[in-house]
Amino acid sequence: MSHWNPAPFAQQLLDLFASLLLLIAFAMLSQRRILTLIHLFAWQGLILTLSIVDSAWLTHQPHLYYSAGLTLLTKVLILPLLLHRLIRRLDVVWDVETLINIPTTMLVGIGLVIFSFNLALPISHFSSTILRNTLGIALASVLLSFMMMITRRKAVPQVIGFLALENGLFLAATSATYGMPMVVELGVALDVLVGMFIFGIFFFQIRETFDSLDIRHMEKLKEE
Amino acid sequence: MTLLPLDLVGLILTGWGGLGLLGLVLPARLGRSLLFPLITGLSVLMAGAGLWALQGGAQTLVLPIGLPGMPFHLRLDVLSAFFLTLLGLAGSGISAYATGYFRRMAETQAGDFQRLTLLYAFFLASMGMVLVADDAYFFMVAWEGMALSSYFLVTTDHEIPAIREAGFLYLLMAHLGAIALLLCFGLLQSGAGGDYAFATLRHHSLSSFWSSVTFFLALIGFGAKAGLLPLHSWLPEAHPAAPSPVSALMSGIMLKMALYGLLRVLFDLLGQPLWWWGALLVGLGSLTALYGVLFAAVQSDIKRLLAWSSVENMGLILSGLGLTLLFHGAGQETVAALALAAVLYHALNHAFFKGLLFLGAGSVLHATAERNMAKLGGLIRVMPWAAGLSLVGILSLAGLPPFNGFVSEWLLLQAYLLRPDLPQPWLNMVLPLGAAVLALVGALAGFAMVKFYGIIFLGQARGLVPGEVHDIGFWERFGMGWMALGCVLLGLFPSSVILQLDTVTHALVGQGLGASAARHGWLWVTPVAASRASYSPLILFAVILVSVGLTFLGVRRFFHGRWRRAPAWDCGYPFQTARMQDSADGFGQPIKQIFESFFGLSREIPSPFDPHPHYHSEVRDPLWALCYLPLVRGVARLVKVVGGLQQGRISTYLLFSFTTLLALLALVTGTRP
Amino acid sequence: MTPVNWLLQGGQEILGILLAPLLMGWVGIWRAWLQNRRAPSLMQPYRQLFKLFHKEVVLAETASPLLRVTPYLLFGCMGLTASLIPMVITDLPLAGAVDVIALVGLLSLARVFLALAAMDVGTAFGSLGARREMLVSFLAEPALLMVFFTIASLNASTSLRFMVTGFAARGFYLYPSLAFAGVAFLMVLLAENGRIPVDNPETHLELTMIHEAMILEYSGRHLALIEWASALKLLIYFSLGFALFLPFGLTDSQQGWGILGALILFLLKLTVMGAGLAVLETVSAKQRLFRVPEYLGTAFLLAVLAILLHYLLGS
Amino acid sequence: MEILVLLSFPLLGGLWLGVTGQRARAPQANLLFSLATLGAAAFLAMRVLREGRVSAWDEQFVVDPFNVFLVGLTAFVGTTTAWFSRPYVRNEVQHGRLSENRLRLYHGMYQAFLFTLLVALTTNNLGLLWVAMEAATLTTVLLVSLYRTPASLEAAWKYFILCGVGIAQALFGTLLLYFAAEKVLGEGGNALLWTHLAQVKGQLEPTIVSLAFVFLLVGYGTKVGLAPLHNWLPDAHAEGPTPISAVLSGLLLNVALYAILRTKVLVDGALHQPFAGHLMMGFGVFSVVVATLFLMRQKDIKRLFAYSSIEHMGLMTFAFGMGGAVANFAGLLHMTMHSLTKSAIFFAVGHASQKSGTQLMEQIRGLIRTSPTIGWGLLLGALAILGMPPFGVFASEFLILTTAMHEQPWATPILLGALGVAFAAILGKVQPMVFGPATGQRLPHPPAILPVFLHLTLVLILGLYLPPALAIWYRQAAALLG
Repeated sequence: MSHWNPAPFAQQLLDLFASLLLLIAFAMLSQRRILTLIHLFAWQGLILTLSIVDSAWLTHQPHLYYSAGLTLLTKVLILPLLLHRLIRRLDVVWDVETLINIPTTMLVGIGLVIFSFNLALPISHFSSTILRNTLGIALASVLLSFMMMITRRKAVPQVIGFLALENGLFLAATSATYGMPMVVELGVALDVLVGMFIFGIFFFQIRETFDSLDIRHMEKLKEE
Repeated sequence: MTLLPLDLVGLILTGWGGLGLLGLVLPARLGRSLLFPLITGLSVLMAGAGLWALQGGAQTLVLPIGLPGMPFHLRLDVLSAFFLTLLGLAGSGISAYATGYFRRMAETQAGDFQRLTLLYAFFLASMGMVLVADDAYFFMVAWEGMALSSYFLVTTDHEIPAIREAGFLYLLMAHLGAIALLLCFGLLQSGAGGDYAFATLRHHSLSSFWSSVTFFLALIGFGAKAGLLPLHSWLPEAHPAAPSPVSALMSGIMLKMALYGLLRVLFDLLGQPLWWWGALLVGLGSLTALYGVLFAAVQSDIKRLLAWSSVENMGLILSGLGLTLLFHGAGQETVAALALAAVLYHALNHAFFKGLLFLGAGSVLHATAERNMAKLGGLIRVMPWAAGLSLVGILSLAGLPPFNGFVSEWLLLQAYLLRPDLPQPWLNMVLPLGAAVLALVGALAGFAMVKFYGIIFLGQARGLVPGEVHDIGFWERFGMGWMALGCVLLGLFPSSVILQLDTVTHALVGQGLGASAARHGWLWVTPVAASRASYSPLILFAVILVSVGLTFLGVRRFFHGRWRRAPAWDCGYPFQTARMQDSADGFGQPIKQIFESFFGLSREIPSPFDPHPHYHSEVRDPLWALCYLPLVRGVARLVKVVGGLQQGRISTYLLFSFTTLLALLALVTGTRP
Repeated sequence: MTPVNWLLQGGQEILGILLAPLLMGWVGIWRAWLQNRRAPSLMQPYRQLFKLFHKEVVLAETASPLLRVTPYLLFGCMGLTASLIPMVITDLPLAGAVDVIALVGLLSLARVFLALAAMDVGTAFGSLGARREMLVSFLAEPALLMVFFTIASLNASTSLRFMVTGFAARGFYLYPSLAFAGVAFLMVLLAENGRIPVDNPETHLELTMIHEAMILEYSGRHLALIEWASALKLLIYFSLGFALFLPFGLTDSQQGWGILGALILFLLKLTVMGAGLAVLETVSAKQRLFRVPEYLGTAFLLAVLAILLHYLLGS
Repeated sequence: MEILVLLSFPLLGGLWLGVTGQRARAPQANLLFSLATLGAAAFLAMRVLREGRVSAWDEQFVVDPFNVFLVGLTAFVGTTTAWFSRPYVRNEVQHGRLSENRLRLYHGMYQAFLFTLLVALTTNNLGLLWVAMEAATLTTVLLVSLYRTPASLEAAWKYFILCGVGIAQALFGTLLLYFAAEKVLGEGGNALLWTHLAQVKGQLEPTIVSLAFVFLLVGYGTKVGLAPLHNWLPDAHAEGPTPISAVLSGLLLNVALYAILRTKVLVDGALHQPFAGHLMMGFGVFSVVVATLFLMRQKDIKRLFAYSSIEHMGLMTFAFGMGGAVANFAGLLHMTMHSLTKSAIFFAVGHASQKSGTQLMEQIRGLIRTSPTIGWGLLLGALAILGMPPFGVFASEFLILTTAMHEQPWATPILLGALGVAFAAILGKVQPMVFGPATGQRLPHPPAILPVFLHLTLVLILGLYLPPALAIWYRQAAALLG
């Protein structure tokens, strides 16, 4: 830990990235258009990558660079592209209907942010890493993405919510703990990719079967 | 190596199990003439082993199987020995009968017969295991094994919807009872270490509150098996549904297992009883008896009538048990011993006469394939053996001297009448009511039995009797004869029986009747003192014989013996048919009328102008609607409410997950030090 | 237990058997008088029995042996019962073998056989009679038992002998519970013997008869035995009533004078009470069949009340 | 070494069948690979019994008495299910419900699923455990939608989304655990190795660990099927092919619970108070109650037994939550019994519904008359799962309930009441199916009856006699759980 000079700047930058991620999470929560959602998701990935690079540089953890590369590859390039192509092929560039109206969602979201900051506060005290402040933000963006999954009616936004949730997790992984061991990280990346692949299969199957990607069609299995 | 009774019992139980397994693999043709006689033989042996063990002290054995740290404990003491004797004695008659009864089944449905042999033998063996089990786990295994094997036996004819329902209800109630028992044993053990052996439970005492809770649980658990009000609903459905020898086993023997369980828990494991337990049992038992006999009197299904009568008898037995508890709690051991002897005696008697009657009903069923009494009649002329032997059964059940039913009811009445000096003055006043109920129940049982016998065996055949009705064969005769002989002997030699019961009453309440009851020789029963009460059935029987004989001889001597046959007098109405006799419904009609508010009665009475008059009346158990339906509806309502959790929308599911997470997180932050 | 005791017991049985038709005749005379009819002779029942015994028995074609056994059984049981009740002396050798509960059992055994035999032929009337008989008995029997229990509790014994001597030993005492028990007993007596208001022994109207319906199929000596047995039953109930409620005069000794005195007193009681029964029957009316349970229920409750009263008052 | 051999068989099997799974011999190959896995598991188990803990690949994989027992169970049920699946898929192909392509997917994924389960069980790395759990979802999700009916798609979608979100939370929990651990163990791979964590569990930061446990419990609890996180479970069980329902119920749920248990040990060590236990008991009791109430209203036979699985997982969770030697022992025993019994039931159910051509219970009637073995298998299995002695489920329930009686008396009446309701519900629905006049058709391929009765016999024997070796093994495993 001899490079102390640029550290404060890098630290502030990291906080900034984290805040940006949170902002994007809010934006996604309030976004109605599906295409914008995908763009926002790509942006989120990009900022995540930047923040990982930043923390890698800050902490001299070489494997974090690999992580950053992986993130860039999957979250910024492959997945948005895949999603893009998917919605074009499925012709589903519609507006997103939400179950709860957006102002209410935002209000609840703010509540969630406060809650998760409060939750993370004592943890940060124990942290030995310099990246501790971001844990609260990561938790908040996880919860916000979770919220988004709950409020969306269509399959694609739900999946985007799911992916955004994983972004939040990545943020937590890289910022709070310098990343997981490499084996784990590779495994996680593989799972995400396979998951996405399966999502793709599902979209087609759902579309084929129900003529729509509206998950309201999929409320048949229940206790009557 | 010396053979101990317990070893013998263990061998017999294994033998039964082995025969059952053999029955599954042996061809039915071979099994039918081999297995049931062997089972019968083992039953006789079991009776011998029981009698042998009745003389001595307790023996224990630990088997190397079971749960780790909880091996199966076996113990044979006098209480078990008594019930093993009962099992063996009644079981041998029933099994002998079964040899003949299932013969036809072995020929036509070989697979069913093989399965039945297995279950029958397992049923016997599991009852034996209940009696020798000496730890809670083994007891529960045996207890539920008994329920399970009898459930499969009950559902032998599962093509009939009513039988399926009866089987379901039966197993459900049995299982609910078992759950109560599990709780009961858990409470008995609570805090005594990890061991569930009865030896541990025995030395562990509970506070009066917890022992009362335990008592309640035992009452529910065993009461559900015994058909105690209001847990009786399954009994009149399930017992008749089984093949008749199995009904006989269930009513005659299995119900006594409930009595055994209660005795075991109340007198052996639980410690000093509280007085109001006894009061509760007397009340519930008397109510059950009354309820059972009333419903028995209005049934028109042969076996259902007998099953309701079993409810009645178990009620009597349990009220006697309540008396025992009352007196035992008050320290009046002599009276307690009297009541207990009455209880045990009646249990034995009931095994015999109810077994006999179910076998008789089975013979009728086999011969006519008809369970509805309204279509039977006049069978005494075509089935003299079955009719004659059944007559002994109904006279015993009706509690008439000199048969066995009378002896135990007499003893029970004596227990009621021996002026008790209980510390609760109001109980002293209320107890005679129990005697009144007992008297009423006895008389109503007479009514039910006259109806049973009169409608089925006497009169003229109503409706069609299909094919040639044949009388019972050798094995059936043997089995029924065995049971009838039991009824007669138990009725004629009460003091010898009481002497045998002595060790049991000594073990449970610390007093015996033997010394006083047989003081005046084996001819006489004098439970307390000759000036209090005495009874000698053998003398009574002899003088009845002499008296009737003298009458007969006198009439023969002084008058001629001419007679001739003629048509029955038709009261001037020449178009009488057999259908104008009282039907079962008609015979029970007065009881229905008198206790109308008691029965959930629904009736259709034809109007005088109806061209096709149709009469229909149905008696339902009002307790069903009162106790069970609300419970079922309550659960259904709860189910409906909970059903809302699963309404198919993924967002809602996610929301559940989300709120659970948030709630737990809030909990963690909230409880953070 | 000396041979004399046995002799006396046998004598009592014979006495009962012989007296029973006489009692019937006596009650019949009184009824006739009270109804302004000319009375038959006191000996009329004997003549009837004699005639019946000589007649040929006509059995229904569907009758089973049960029908033929029953009259003997019935008569035997009733005769035996008569011998068990202390009519004249209390120290009977058989008294130890049969206490009051067994006595009720014995009566009930006879009744069950009668009812079964009634159902045997398979006519509409037989089963009707059996059903009604059992209906009456299922309430009357417990009532009778409760009456006995009241007295048994008073004397701490269910043995007839000790019940009777117990009173004698304690001397005269007014027992309130006995009053209830007495009324109940009287009601049971009427019901059990097929008297008005429950049954009319002289009726042959099918709709109302109970006892008569049961014995429609009997003829000849069988009928004679049954009629005789029912006469015996009336006597049994009378003497039971005397022994329990009017025990004065009963003797424990075996000396001739005591026995003679007791016998005379017994006959006197019979004379008075027989007439009383006739009066009672004349002033009351036959009830509808479904009033009978109410009537007998009252008797049962009275008897229960008696026993409760006993425990309540301690007397 | 044995561990790697063990893992290689299903991996190879998955690859091989992924290519050739459509061939006529594929079902046999599937069985063979499973058998090989079983053999390897047996070898491994013997070695662990002899030598204690075995590790491989830098302690990334560790097998101790606790997980070796689950490895054995998994390999065993995996094999018998493969056995059962042989005639099952052939019948399905005959009925035209499966195409060749799907058959390849099915067989490949089946082995892959076993592979992920075994990885999850044997790995020492909590991160890898997470990866394997996620992979287990991924391998089965396409199997759930194998029939491509609207309902199966819906079920698979719900399964995927709910378990995906759940597992994401578990990842967050794992992260927090790592966060807490690296302060003690330093950075790097060791901080996620369970054996290392277990050694220093007393020094872990309680606040973080308790938070981590919440996330892990909700995450893996979703896969266990704890109410109210259970909603994917009945759908997925009902709509997938029956062999998959059998392994989901019999194996996947166990492995998920295993994951929770591993973390519970750490949390208990860090917290010095029964926080984790209390949460688990709460979830357990709630799941039991909710599941039994749902049992009453089921119409679909596989949904019925899916809810029954929830009920039993709840009971196990409760038992492990109570902790202590007896309760842990009972929980492990119950896990075994439930796996064996439930998979046997699903085998019978599979054939029964194939015969009747429906999963609706009211249309399945008289099984004992049409095919006695299936009928008796179903009835006995149902009675066993309902806790009827002498079947082994009763033994474990007896232990759990009696322990609960003095450890947690409040829970006992609730649990017993729920068990009573469950009994009424399941027996009331199963009995009309097996008894009564017959319906149904003959199957082109004779059903595999042996697995059903093999399982039931095992359950029966274990209910009456637990071999000492097995008992010692269970005890060791229970001791590892604290």
